[in-house]
Amino acid sequence: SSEGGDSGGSEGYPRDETLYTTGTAWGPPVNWNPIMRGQYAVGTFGLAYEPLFHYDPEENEYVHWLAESDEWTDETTHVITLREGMTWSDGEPIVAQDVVTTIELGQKDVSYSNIWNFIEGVEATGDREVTVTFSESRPQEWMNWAYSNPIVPDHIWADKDQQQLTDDPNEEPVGSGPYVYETHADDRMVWSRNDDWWGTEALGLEMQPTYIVDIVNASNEVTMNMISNNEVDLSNNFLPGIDQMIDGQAITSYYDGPPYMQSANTAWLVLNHDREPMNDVEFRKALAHSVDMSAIIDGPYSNLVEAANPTGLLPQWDAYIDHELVAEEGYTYNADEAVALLEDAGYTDQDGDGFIDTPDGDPIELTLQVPSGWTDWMEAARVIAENAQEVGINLEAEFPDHDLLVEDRNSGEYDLVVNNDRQLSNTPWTYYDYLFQLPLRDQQTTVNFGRYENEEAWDLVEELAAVPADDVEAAAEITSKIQEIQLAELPAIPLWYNGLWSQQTNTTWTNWPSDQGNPGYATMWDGWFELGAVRTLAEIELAE
Amino acid sequence: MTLRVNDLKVYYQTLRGDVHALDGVNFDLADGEIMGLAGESGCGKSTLGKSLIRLDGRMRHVDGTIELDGENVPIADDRAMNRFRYHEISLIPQYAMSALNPTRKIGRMINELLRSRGVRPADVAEELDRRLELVGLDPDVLKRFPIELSGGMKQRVVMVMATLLDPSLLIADEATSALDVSTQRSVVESMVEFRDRGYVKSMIFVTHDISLVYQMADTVMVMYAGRIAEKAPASTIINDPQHPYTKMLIGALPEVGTTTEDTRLEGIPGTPPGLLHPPTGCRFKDRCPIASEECSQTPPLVEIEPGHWAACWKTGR
Amino acid sequence: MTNVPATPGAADSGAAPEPAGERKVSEGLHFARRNPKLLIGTGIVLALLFTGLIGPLFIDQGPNVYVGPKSQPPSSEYWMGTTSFGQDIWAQFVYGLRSTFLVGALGGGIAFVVGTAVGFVAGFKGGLVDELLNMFTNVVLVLPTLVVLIVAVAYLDVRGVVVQALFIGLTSWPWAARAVRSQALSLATRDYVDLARLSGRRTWRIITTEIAPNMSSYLVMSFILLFGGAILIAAGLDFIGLGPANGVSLGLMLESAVAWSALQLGMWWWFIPPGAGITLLVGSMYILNVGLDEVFNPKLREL
Amino acid sequence: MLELSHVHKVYRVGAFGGARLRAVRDVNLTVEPGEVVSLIGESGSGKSTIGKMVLGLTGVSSGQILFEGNDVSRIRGFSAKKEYYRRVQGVFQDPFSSFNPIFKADRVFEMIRSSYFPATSDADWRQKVLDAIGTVRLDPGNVLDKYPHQLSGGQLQRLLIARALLLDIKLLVADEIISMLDASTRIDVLNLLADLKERGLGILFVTHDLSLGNYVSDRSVILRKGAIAEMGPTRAVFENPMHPYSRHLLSCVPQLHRTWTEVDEELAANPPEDVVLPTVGEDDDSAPLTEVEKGHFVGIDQH
Amino acid sequence: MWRYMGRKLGIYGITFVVAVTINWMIPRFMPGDPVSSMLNRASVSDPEALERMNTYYNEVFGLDTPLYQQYLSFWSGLLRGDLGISVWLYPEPVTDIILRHIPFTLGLLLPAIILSWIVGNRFGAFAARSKILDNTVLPLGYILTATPYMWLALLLAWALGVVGGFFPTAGGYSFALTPSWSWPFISNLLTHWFLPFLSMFLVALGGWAIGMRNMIIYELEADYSNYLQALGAPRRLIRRYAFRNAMLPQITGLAVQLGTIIAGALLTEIVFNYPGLGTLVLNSLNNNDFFLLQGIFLFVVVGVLIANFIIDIIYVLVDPRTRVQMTGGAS
Ligand SMILES: Nc1ncnc2c1ncn2[C@@H]1O[C@H](COP(=O)(O)OP(=O)(O)OP(=O)(O)O)[C@@H](O)[C@H]1O
Ligand SMILES: Nc1ncnc2c1ncn2[C@@H]1O[C@H](COP(=O)(O)OP(=O)(O)OP(=O)(O)O)[C@@H](O)[C@H]1O
Ligand SMILES: [Mg+2]
Ligand SMILES: [Mg+2]
Ligand code: NI
Repeated sequence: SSEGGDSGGSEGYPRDETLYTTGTAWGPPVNWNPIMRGQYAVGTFGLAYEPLFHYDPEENEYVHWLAESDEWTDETTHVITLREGMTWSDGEPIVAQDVVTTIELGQKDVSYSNIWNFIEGVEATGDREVTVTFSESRPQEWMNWAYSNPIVPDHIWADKDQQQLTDDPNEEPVGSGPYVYETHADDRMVWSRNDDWWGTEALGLEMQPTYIVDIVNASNEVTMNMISNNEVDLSNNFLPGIDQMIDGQAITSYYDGPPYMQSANTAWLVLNHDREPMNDVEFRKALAHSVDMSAIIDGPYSNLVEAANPTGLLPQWDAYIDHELVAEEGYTYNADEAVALLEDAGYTDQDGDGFIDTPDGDPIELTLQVPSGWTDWMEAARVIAENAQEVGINLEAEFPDHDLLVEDRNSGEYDLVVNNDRQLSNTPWTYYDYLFQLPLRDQQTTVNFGRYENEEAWDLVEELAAVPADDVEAAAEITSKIQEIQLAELPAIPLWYNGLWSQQTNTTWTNWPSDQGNPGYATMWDGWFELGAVRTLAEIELAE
Repeated sequence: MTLRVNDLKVYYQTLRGDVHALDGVNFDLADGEIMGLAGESGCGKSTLGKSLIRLDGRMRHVDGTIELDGENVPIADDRAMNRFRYHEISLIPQYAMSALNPTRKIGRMINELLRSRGVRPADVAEELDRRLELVGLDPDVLKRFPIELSGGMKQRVVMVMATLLDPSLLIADEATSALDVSTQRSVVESMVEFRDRGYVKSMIFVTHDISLVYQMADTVMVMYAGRIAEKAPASTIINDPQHPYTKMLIGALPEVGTTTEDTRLEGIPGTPPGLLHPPTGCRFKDRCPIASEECSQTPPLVEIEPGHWAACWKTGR
Repeated sequence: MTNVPATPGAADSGAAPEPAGERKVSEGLHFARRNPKLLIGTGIVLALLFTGLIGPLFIDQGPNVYVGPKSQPPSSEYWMGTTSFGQDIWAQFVYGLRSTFLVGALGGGIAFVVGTAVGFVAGFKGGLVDELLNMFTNVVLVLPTLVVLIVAVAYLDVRGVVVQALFIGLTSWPWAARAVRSQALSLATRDYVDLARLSGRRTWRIITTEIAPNMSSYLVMSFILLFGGAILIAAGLDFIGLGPANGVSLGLMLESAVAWSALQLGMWWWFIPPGAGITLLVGSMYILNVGLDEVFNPKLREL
Repeated sequence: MLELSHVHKVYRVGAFGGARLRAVRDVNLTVEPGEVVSLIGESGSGKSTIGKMVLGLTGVSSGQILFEGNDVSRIRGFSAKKEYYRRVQGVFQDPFSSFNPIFKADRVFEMIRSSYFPATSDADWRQKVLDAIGTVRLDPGNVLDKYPHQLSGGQLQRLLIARALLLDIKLLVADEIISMLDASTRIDVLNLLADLKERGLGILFVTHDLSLGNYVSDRSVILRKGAIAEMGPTRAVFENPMHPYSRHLLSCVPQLHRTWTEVDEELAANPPEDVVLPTVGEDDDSAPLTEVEKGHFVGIDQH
Repeated sequence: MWRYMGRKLGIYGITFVVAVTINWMIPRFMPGDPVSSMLNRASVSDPEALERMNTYYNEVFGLDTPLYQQYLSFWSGLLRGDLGISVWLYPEPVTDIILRHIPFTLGLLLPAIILSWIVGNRFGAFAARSKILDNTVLPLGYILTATPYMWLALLLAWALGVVGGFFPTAGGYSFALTPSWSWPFISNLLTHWFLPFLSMFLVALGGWAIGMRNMIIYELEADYSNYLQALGAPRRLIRRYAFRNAMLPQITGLAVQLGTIIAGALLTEIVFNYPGLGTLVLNSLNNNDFFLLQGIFLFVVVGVLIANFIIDIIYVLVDPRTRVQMTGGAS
């Protein structure tokens, strides 16, 4: 990889043409391969490569992006038409074959190979028209792919073999998006504006910064310092204590007051159903009642997050929440209730050590694991453990190494963990898939870490997957049924909504998204450009 | 008269009090005289040597004066003494093996020393080479590091260096004790040679080996417990000692040739008194076979015959 | 952080330890009593030790419990203020001192035992044994301790104070071994050692009863240096997140102060005490060591 | 009683033991009961090394040391060594370093007791010690229960001899036992050796001082660079030195009643007759002796 | 002389082999599986794809052969300069990543070591001059060496960076600049370099000052000093000799201290987020990139060995005593 570019130069990037961002990249940019999910440089997907659709969570609707229009000709056929006159950054036109190639890459070993479980075939039925046929109708899952995966140019990617697909760093990314690669160094990634971007005309989006310098995340204190010195415009990392710096003027976030941040995902308390007493719903309920969320939110998070809804669904998914049901069946912090629940279910202290034992009289000793070094979670875990001890559950917080935790979690060798792997998306199906997916495997690598088995719930989730992508009502009907089971069974306990950490300085760039009638997302996180964050780059304005 | 020491008292300061290492020492050293200074370990020989050139941190000049060539030597005044050091009074230390800076070439070190004492090295360079040759050293040694020389060579280098400015008084403190007999002999002979050539005017040769003293010294002074017991020409001390201590000391020396079968020599019973709280009167009285009443008074050092001094009530009457 | 260049003189070129007879002992006491370095050093170390031992008894909540208002500067109630979550920094400090002493004593102790054992055996046995041990020592000596520790500890699942101390101890002994070896080497040529052999004494008894007591002051000083070194290494490990996962230590306090932006938020009371505690403790140990050196080493007494 | 035959000792010296140093070369000598054999030579001539080999404190490179017919260098095992020391003991050069300065001087007796007489009762033992102390003509009141620094060198040296006498020894190795003593005290120690000799003890007396060697010994061995230059009855060696080296050495000894000049003149006046010295080849490391008169040998000439 | 160097090289060779072996052993004998940890982050949902990728990476990282073969191929890779491929920065070779960071670490280390050594020695020699100086400089020196590197770095960052605002507290150079040989860039580089340098310099300085002070006292008590005094040589000359002779052990001290100073550099870099090996260590730790971590380990070890060897040579050159002993010219 090379250092130094030809522009920018020693005089640097003019401050008023450059947007400095940080908090997303956790390591030097080494890779611009959009197929290598999770490894590529910040902006590779979103700034350089783009998907067919965007999804607007506020409006709960899909936005055509590279696609000009789309149509389900029947339940298993999706016809997508591309916009006219788009070109790749190397000047080649963007055509249907590009989409076909991209989808067909899924037949090799890439992160989205699973779509071929239900895709039957894909065909360029015109210069700009692609027809996808499905063996099984799963529009929710398909649309999830369609908005969250980049289209790559056929003329570059068609001939890559497996090795190249996974190993090629793709140093000169040829994309369709508003920015092109400028330069990079170990601690930064620099993009420069693509003035030929199709979207300027087609969407009327004029990207404001000429350069985007994304700084590799250092440490909290470094970032805090850069913020206070106006060295960075947008920071997308959790910064403890930032609430003391957000003043609504120089430093802003989405809200002026708590929780300051929009919600991005749910942190769950995952229980291992293969072990006693977590397999007992009464115990799970008691545990759920014992957690004093306000202590966590008030403590380690200093009100930067909000407590999660008992369903765990994000606020953006409000339409899918059965509020009546929640009011009836939901739970809140109530230590007495927890004690009562335990007692009723036969959990009492039989050996007199001050902690409850199983109804059979076996002592209960549980550990709650969170990765060592994840300081906010460590603090939260301590609070949860303390809360549990207060109601008589012998629960200790433990901080193993992250990898070890993942290994244990995947193989089911744990009592309790905290997890937030699933993000906001186009559909709560992703969450339910996460909670209920069956069948269980030896290794649960991405979903259902709790190894909870409920055929009925899983059937409902499968049903949800088949609901047409824009049919919210039909979907809500199914989610309500799922929630009934969820609240009765509590397979996992939703804790809080992790924020879409985002703090902006207004000295150079202003007009950031806020709750003051300026919706949107100010973030560089992977997966959020497609949720509308890329528009923010067009909407910000130079400060006076 | 080169050196005159008058009632010199030098004490060591210690935690438990003063060690009376020199407690009233009187003697004269004539021009051209080599005086051997002998005595048991701890009797103050080194202290005397050190006092004449530099008192170290714990030594305190209590009383007495020193005159060198008629000039008062301010031994208590470290600054004023500097004028005398090296130019007038010089020293061959006991530790000659380690007296040279190990990381400097010898020639360079000598030059630096000379320059610091206000002498242009070039002025004495020739003399230096000549004297090195005199003691049997190749002038090449100046280009070597001390570690490259043997003990005897170092000893000789130090000797040449110490006497380069032709001092009036040279103090050699156990300068040959660490050497093998053959080296010892040649070093000692060079010293005499130096005196003969006038490189040094007079010399105090501190040693515990009386037979060695006899080989080279004109006079011998025997010390006992911080005081002088006896001073006399070398042959007198060996053949006709007067002080009972000297007598017993000489009597305890086996010679090449004597064996236990011929004669049983006898040692001196007892040990010398501590100098922290030295006894009053004659300090030898506890070990002395002929001690009597009067020995509880300090005996004065008297000249019992010309050039022969002794401090004992029983002698010299 | 292994070793302070404080006593290279004593370690390598230093004079053999002086005999310490009855007079030496009383003389030592005499000098000890009027050596300000020794007195001040010992005073501070003891005060800190005392704080670490006794302090926790007066604190009823654990050090990580949220007891008070958040981000409070020092006050009469919270002597060292509180953290961002309202933990009592004084409580953390006191518990931290405890584990700091523990790491020092354990890590330094292990290093001391290994180092002196290797040093004695090498210096006393000589020959091939010496040659091999010496080589071994040199090998470990050249390896940069902290880097070795990072690699080793990084692979551990469970990190506790004891394991940490163990690793530190096992990597930081070589210079002590070298120093002890050179001392033992010079003592082993003393005649009384040969005499003990002639009296039918076994090697290990000679080492423990003839040689070791004669370098006791030296050993004490080595231990102190190892102790201080272990503390510094442990703090370094803690700081980069390789500390005990579930505990308090001064290094961890420093780590969490930095992680929670104490610097930017101006919470000086959070990051100054732990560092100051370490510096004070290790620094006074070093000063105590000079004091000891001056007491036991007559050459240094003047000046 | 003691017989050394073709004994060699090679040390590995230099940085990392690269070079070899031949400290003792092909030495043959005997010590009979009631005989004092002096080992005389300059510094580094290998005297102490021979002493140490006899005492089993250092190994023999090649050759044999027989004590009462048993090969000393083959003694293996701790208890065999211990038994050997019951018969053979040593006293060393520096009385001050022969005592462990932190213990009382009479601990040397205790060590003998705990190794060899564990069963002896306190009273018997005390009597034994008092006897030994009497033999060396010391006043028990003066020397018992004192620290080494409270005693004089002569006293200490005599204590060491007394210690050796506690055992039923046949051979005493006395390595420079008087060189650190004052002229006034060393004669007492020498006289003591003479007394012991009369009691039938064999003594290997190591010294660098020719006049002292001559004073007590029956036979003298002059060593040069590890090899024997001359060996024979003391009187013969001193009055009629044959080897050029011995002659040179004797001419350099400062004498009380003859100056060097007188000696030189005497020597010039009647020059000694030349002797034919044995010769060896370049690479031959043997050192043969030639018998020039009965019991009087000369060795090779080396420079 | 050559023997001596050969011997030293031998020791360093053994050290290197030991280091490499430790390095090789640790991941293989400690719990945890580096490959699965890597895949865990790739969040692959399809179990079959996961299986295939697992095999693939095991092959890439050479974890699929018998142990002895792994060991041999580890060595052969090493000798080709191949330290494997980073997991965190996949697919970049570890060597490349390290080489990119090394200039920053060296840029900090070398000036800090050399300057602190020179200044510290002068300072220590100065302290030994009088009792008052000794009583002030000495405790200061001890406090400085006892300071954990990262804490002093934090203090400086806080006082001179956050509060004072005189120096930047993070990074190797401003994010607005791209490296070039222009003055703005170099001055920017220097302002970023200064604080980390200063904190390392200060901590190391204390150690050298103390070492020197102790050494020089020994030297001033040495026989040759005494003798020069007796001959009336001025204090200046004696001090000069003592200083020079005291420097020699300090050179060896440099070798001994190297490990410590490197540790200090790593910690300091972490505090200042300086883009050298220290931050790389932290990152590889946080990302469980053991290949990178081990690569750094080897680099540091090799660096230390080379530095030790250089110091050995320097020492032999400047100290006549060792030189003479080695050439066998002893008396
Ligand atoms: N630095 C000192 N502090 C205290 N007492 C000392 C010191 N140096 C010497 N003494 C004492 O002063 C007395 C005289 O010592 P000095 O060194 O002059 O003896 P010496 O005759 O040279 O003996 P040696 O033959 O052993 O060299 C001794 O009793 C000794 O114990
Ligand atoms: N342990 C050892 N390792 C290496 N060389 C040694 C050792 N002991 C003695 N030597 C060397 O062996 C030679 C003979 O030494 P030894 O001690 O026997 O001499 P010595 O005649 O007793 O001398 P001195 O009169 O100085 O005591 C010397 O050159 C010495 O340096
Ligand atoms: Mg003396
Ligand atoms: Mg000897
Ligand atoms: Ni002698």
